[in-house]
Amino acid sequence: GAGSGSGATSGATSGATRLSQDKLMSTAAEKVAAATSLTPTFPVPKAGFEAGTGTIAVIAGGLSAPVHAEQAEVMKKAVTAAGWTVLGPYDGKFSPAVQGGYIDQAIQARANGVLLFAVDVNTIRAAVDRALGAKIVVACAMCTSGDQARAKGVLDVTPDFERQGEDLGWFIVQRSKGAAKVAITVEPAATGVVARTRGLEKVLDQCAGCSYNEIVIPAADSTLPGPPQWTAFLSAHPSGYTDAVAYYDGLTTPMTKTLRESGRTDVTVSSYDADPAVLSLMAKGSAQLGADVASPLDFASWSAVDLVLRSKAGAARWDTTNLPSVLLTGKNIAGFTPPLQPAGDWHKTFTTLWTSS
Amino acid sequence: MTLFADDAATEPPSTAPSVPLARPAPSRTLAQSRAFGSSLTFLAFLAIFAGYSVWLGDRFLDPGARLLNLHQNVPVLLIALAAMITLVAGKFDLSVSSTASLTAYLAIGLRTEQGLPFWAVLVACLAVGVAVGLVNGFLVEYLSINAFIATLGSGGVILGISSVYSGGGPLIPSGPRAVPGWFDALGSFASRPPAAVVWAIAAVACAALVRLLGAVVPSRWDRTRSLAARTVAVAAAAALVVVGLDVPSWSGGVSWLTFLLLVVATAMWVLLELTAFGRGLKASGANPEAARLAGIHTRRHVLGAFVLGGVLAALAGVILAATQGSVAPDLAGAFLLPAFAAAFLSTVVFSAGAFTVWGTVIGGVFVVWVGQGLIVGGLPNTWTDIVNGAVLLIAVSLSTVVRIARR
Amino acid sequence: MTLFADDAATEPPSTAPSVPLARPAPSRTLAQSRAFGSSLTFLAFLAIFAGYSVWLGDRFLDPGARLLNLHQNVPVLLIALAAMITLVAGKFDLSVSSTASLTAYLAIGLRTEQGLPFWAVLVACLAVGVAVGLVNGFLVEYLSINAFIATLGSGGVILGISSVYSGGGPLIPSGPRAVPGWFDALGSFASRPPAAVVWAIAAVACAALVRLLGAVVPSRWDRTRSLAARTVAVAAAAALVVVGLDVPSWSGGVSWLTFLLLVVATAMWVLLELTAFGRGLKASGANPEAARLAGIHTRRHVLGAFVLGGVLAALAGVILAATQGSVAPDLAGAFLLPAFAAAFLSTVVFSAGAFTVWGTVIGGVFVVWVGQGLIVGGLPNTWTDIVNGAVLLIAVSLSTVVRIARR
Amino acid sequence: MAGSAGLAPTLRIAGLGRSFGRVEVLRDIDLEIGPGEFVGLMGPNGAGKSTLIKVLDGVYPPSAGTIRLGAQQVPSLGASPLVGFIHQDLGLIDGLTVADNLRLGQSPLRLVGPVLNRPAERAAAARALAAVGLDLPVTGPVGDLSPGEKALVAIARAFARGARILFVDEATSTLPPPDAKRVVAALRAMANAGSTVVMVTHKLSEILGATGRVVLLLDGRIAADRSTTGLGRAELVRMLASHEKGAAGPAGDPRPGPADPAAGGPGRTLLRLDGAHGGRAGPVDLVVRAGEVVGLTGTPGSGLHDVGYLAHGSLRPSRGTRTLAAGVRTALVPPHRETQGGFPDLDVGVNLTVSALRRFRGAFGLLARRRERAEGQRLVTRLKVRPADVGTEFRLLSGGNKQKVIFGRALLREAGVHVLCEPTRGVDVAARAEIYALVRRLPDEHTGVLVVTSDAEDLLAVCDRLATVSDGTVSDFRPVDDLDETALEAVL
Ligand SMILES: Nc1ncnc2c1ncn2[C@@H]1O[C@H](COP(=O)(O)OP(=O)(O)OP(=O)(O)O)[C@@H](O)[C@H]1O
Ligand SMILES: Nc1ncnc2c1ncn2[C@@H]1O[C@H](COP(=O)(O)OP(=O)(O)OP(=O)(O)O)[C@@H](O)[C@H]1O
Ligand SMILES: [Mg+2]
Ligand SMILES: [Mg+2]
Repeated sequence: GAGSGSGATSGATSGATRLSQDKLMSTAAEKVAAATSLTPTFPVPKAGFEAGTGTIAVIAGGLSAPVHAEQAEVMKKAVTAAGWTVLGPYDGKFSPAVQGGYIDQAIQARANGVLLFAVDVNTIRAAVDRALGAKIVVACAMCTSGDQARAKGVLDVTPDFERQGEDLGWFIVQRSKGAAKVAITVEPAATGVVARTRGLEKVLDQCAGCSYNEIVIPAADSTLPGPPQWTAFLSAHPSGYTDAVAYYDGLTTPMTKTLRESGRTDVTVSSYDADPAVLSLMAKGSAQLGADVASPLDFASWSAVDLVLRSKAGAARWDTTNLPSVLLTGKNIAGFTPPLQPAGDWHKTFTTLWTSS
Repeated sequence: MTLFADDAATEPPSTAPSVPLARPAPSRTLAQSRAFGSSLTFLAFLAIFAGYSVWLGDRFLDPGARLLNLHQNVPVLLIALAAMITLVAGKFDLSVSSTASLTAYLAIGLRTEQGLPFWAVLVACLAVGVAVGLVNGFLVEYLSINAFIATLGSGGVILGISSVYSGGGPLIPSGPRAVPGWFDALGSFASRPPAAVVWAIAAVACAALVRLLGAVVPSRWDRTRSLAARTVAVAAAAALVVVGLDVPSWSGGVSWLTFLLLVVATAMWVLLELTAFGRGLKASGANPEAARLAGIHTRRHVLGAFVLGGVLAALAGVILAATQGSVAPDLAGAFLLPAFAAAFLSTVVFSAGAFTVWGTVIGGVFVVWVGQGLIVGGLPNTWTDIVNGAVLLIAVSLSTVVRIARR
Repeated sequence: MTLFADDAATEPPSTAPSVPLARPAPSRTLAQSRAFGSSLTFLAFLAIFAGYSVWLGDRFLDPGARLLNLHQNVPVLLIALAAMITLVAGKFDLSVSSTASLTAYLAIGLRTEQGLPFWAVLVACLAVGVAVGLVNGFLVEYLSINAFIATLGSGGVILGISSVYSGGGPLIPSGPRAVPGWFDALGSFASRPPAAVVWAIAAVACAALVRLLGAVVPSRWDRTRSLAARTVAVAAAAALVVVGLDVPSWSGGVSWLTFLLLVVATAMWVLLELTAFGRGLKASGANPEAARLAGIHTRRHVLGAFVLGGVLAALAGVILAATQGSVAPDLAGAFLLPAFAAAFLSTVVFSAGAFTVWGTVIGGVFVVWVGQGLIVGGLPNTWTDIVNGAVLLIAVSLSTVVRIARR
Repeated sequence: MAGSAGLAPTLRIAGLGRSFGRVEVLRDIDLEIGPGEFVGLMGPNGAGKSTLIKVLDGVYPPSAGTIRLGAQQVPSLGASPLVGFIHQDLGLIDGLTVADNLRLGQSPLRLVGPVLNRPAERAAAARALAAVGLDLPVTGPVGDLSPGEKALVAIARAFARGARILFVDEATSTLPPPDAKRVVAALRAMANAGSTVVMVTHKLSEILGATGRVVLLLDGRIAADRSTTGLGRAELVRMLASHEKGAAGPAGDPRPGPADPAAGGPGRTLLRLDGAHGGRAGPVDLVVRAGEVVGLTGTPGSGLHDVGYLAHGSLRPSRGTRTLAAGVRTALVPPHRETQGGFPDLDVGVNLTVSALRRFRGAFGLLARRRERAEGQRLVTRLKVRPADVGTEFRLLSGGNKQKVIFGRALLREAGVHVLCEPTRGVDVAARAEIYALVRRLPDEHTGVLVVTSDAEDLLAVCDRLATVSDGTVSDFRPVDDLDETALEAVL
């Protein structure tokens, strides 16, 4: 696990070089400018192929999370558009045991592919191995499955989570003029969170005037009032912190709420996922919110479907592990219309590719 | 008392040496040791907090932060009270958290989606609580289904209704039909009743304490002397607390929600301890058959407990919506076990076996505080579960261990 | 039986008029209606499945898929059995799922991180189960803490230990110290015992059925006739099932895990129904005071139930690790409520009030199948909770409704 | 043990004492009981009889004193296979079958390994039942048995375990006379065969008829210990009464004079059952009028108590009608006090007032708890409940004291119709007289009483007219004046 205690303040670890103040600020400005561009370039597959027919099981991490429910439907729509049959969408209930169970059911039903949305395939290793062993294509949208799983054949369709953490890091450095003290919430059980945290800390390590603390908030505790770890952290540190990072937007709302209720105005919360509620607050100019990172969810879901179809048809695959993302701040939020997606009718692009050989 | 009007006449003189109501000495000691034994868990918690205060100082003894914990846990505690009232009736109600999740949706959705006036929304939410209670009570009392499985099933249905209503997604109020400002403000820790109200409550609490102490004062003291002694004692204790713990700064920290909780708990305490319904409920829980034969309508009482539990859970959901401002699926799901833990803690915090209102509230808050102290003290996060669990066990076992040792 | 050797001598003629106290027909009818009433829930489930079969055809009546459901739910069912055994003893054990989560970590971690030989890993996991059971039993029986709160607390501690052990993150086996291949294979639905074993089991089950039917055959039939009749009946029924439901294709679908579950359940059934320990346990659960006075060491029995529950939960965790191949925090946490639902279902599936082994297994599987049918049938996801809950309630209430109507 | 099958070892108890907290329940108990003795243990409610037996069983360790079995000093008798105990609540488990109950605590008969030999166990169970003259299907749950059958099953269990010394705590108090007689006769036979039997009872006839020696326990001390040979009923009563000041008057004569109903005899009809069916009773025609005490008796299984429930209203008639005069309440003393009576964990005060809470409504409809407690305390004192404290938890009371509290609860309700089922079950001689006096005083122009009992003494002592119940139907009523006990038995 990556978790250290909430008390552990990290300085520059593993020989990260610290930049001079000038260099730091110019790099930050540069990185933030690049990350906040609202028109990033999307990788687009070129070669067409005949999709044929087949069956895909769609399994979401947990349908109780709105994003998962929404993307499961998007995946279903994409699969149907390709003329394939959908099993599911299945509700993974955020439980590896349940998620693995549905993969086994897909094997039993002789599906051709399994589409996962934000599932950590490492926690369902055995079921994934069984699926791959049965020649079933496993694609995972919004996942960092790791080199080992990818080598075995798991197809990730995702922005670079570590890069997202870095982007947020540079934003915080810039915002604080190189003097940030950051409380970083982590959930060591979630690989995506771990990767984002890694990127974030990598940047903060280069900033001589910055420091940070990790607060471990297990997912199970994230819905408790406060959450308790955050409330306790605030009362243990009455002042000094300038920034906090919520590991997903589900935490942003309770965290800012607790800040407000303890009468704190000194901490700004940044986060990931571009939840509409958070964005609308940000658009209103809430002083408590820093930046948020938007990922191209719909596009990732369609791309995942595309990958499965391609694998089945034996067509060449394309690089889907580095989809773009956008850093949203108070400055560019007005120009942003969710979701983050390529310009033009990109759905059409895909459906055309699937019917041309 | 027609029956006993002629007692004096018919009673053989030897048995009527005008026995005073004072209890004989031996049972007195029994009662006292019982009172002490049953407050041991409470004392154990206080000892833990004293330890924290020495260790963490102001970082733990921060009135604002501790009252914020209380404020934030009002929905959990209301659900705990909902669970407690059915436990008093000898039944389980596992549907309380689902009911809260459902009414949380309705509280915001009926206004923003269906456009009902807000008073109608509140009425509808409480009506849902009543309906849930009626259904549960019907299943358990009239169809004789085991309460555990009945409420597990009905909880599933209720949760399902909330996900059908919401389409499985969250609900974020926006647009013209916003919830009223006071509702949003209600959820905020910063919105507080006038300090006078708080002080009035404190005064009432002190008066109650004076009265309760009546059981402790030596019975040979006359009425005036006893009253004076008690008043002085309570006033001194109150002064000590006020000055020592800097209460004026706390008193400003009682939010409307906390106030609401206190009002609800007081009402429930009155209901349970001072009304015939409460008495009948306890009897029905203790021995339903005997209660029925003693002329108590046990079914109606248990049904009443379920309805009350449903209403409290519904209230918790509404308040949850107020504190969150938006609603996500099964918002209150994670509250189920903490709520039951608080309810069961009440059987040892202030009593020796019975579920109590104040035990539930205080037990629930104490557990939160214990956890907060650990985190503030910098205990690595991975350890909190262990220490939390261990503290719970130790606090609970203390009272029984001492009881056993005394035998 | 020395006592009865001289019965004739010691018995006074006057006291042995052997006039039976009037026990007329009613009790016979009572027993019969009870047997029928207590299988009503079972029949209700069968009716639901019949409905599914008509509606969904082969998509529901797919032997492979249904047996896969069973295979996948082996850990849940083991946890349900763990919960059931303590319920028989009249106690709650809420720590079962935490224990399973812990041993899931240990099963993989002790091998890949600490490098223990795998047999030692298994021994350690079961030892953890024993230890957990001993602690729970001690808290509940020797410190007299309410089992609900005691196991809530100990469950927290156990979960905490697993998070300290794992650092709060998942554990993904890799590198040279991999778990043995057979362990990985054990979790797979594709690894199955020889078909002969399955058929042998089926034969034993039929034999048991023949024996059980003995209670139904008119008592005036002589032994041979009765035996013949029963054998023919069971053989006919078996043939019907085999042909009608295409059993040969099913029989190949019994995985090692399913087999293990059947073995464990059979052993538990023998323990509960056919050993002195089981009888003592039921007595302790039904009336601890009377059991103690009858000379049963209730404490040891209840302790034994907790230990057995702990071991079963530990086994569930190990198997969970095998099916998952890796471990995430509180892997088994979501199993707690379904497990208890299965255990409570057993009180209505095959009996009128008592917890039973086969009722737990079958109740648990049936609930899963009901849910699967809904998913297969394409019920929108938001509706599954409602229908699942409603089906549970209806199935359970049927038996009581009919019982009431019969009065 | 085949060789010594006949004789039980001698039991010697010296200086035995037991306290709960500061309450000394037993002190300085010295007893020596030889083989073949049949000892009756008597004493008022709360004297410590049950506690003595529980101490001997090892349920509570003694605070002082020694116990010797034969030559050997033992911590308690519970562990010895030679000693059997039947406690006041019989200790059977309702949910288990008769066979299982009979095998509880015995070394199991095994087939292979730990697996039990069920058929052999059933056979052994049937034999054990036959030894006490009982013929029941052993595979049915004990919960379905009548109290009489349960008592015999409990005794059969003790014998089957090979007990040579048997302690029986009020096993007969819940039994109708014919069953009680059978139980006592079975015990007598065991004593004749060389076993030792110690039986707690409040029934004088059992002491006089069956036992050879009576031990009187008072306030936890042995107040008298003598042989019953040559002891007459009057002398026994005097012996009991001489130690109980105050209760002497009524206790001296268990049959007070005939009723003295309110002037003008029975008044208006309060309750009427017309062809009512319910449970195993029916059709029942019954009238209870103001100012009278109506008695009902019957054999077990006759549906006797179901008639009581029908009259009380806790059992709704499935056919026929029940008419209650306007504004009349009913109150019930239920027949099975251990399960139907009290709220074990609530205190005596709450147990007393629970049926009469409407009387303690004060301001805003809230309970006037002070008044409630005072009233409860008054009743506790009046009924001589021990300990005389409304704050005591109900479960700590002795059996007879529980009965008094439940009786008190019915009184406090101020009902128009009192249905008293087995009102004197398990109460001592003095309390019995006290209860009779109270029942006699109940009927007036607004109040009638229905006594449903299997104890003939109750009927003779308090009833104006009585009837028997058999097969659920009520026979014709007869005035009680012209009956004595033998005539009554003829009626039954
Ligand atoms: N566990 C206990 N704690 C405190 N007091 C107790 C306990 N058990 C019994 N007592 C008290 O000891 C006294 C003797 O009770 P016991 O049951 O032995 O009476 P008894 O002679 O059997 O009376 P009865 O004829 O009514 O059955 C009673 O006053 C009872 O309240
Ligand atoms: N609910 C029942 N259904 C069928 N038989 C029963 C039931 N309850 C009791 N019995 C049988 O009736 C017989 C007598 O029971 P019991 O001694 O309680 O009768 P009773 O006291 O005369 O009647 P009651 O208490 O109903 O007025 C027993 O053999 C018992 O098995
Ligand atoms: Mg007694
Ligand atoms: Mg009866």
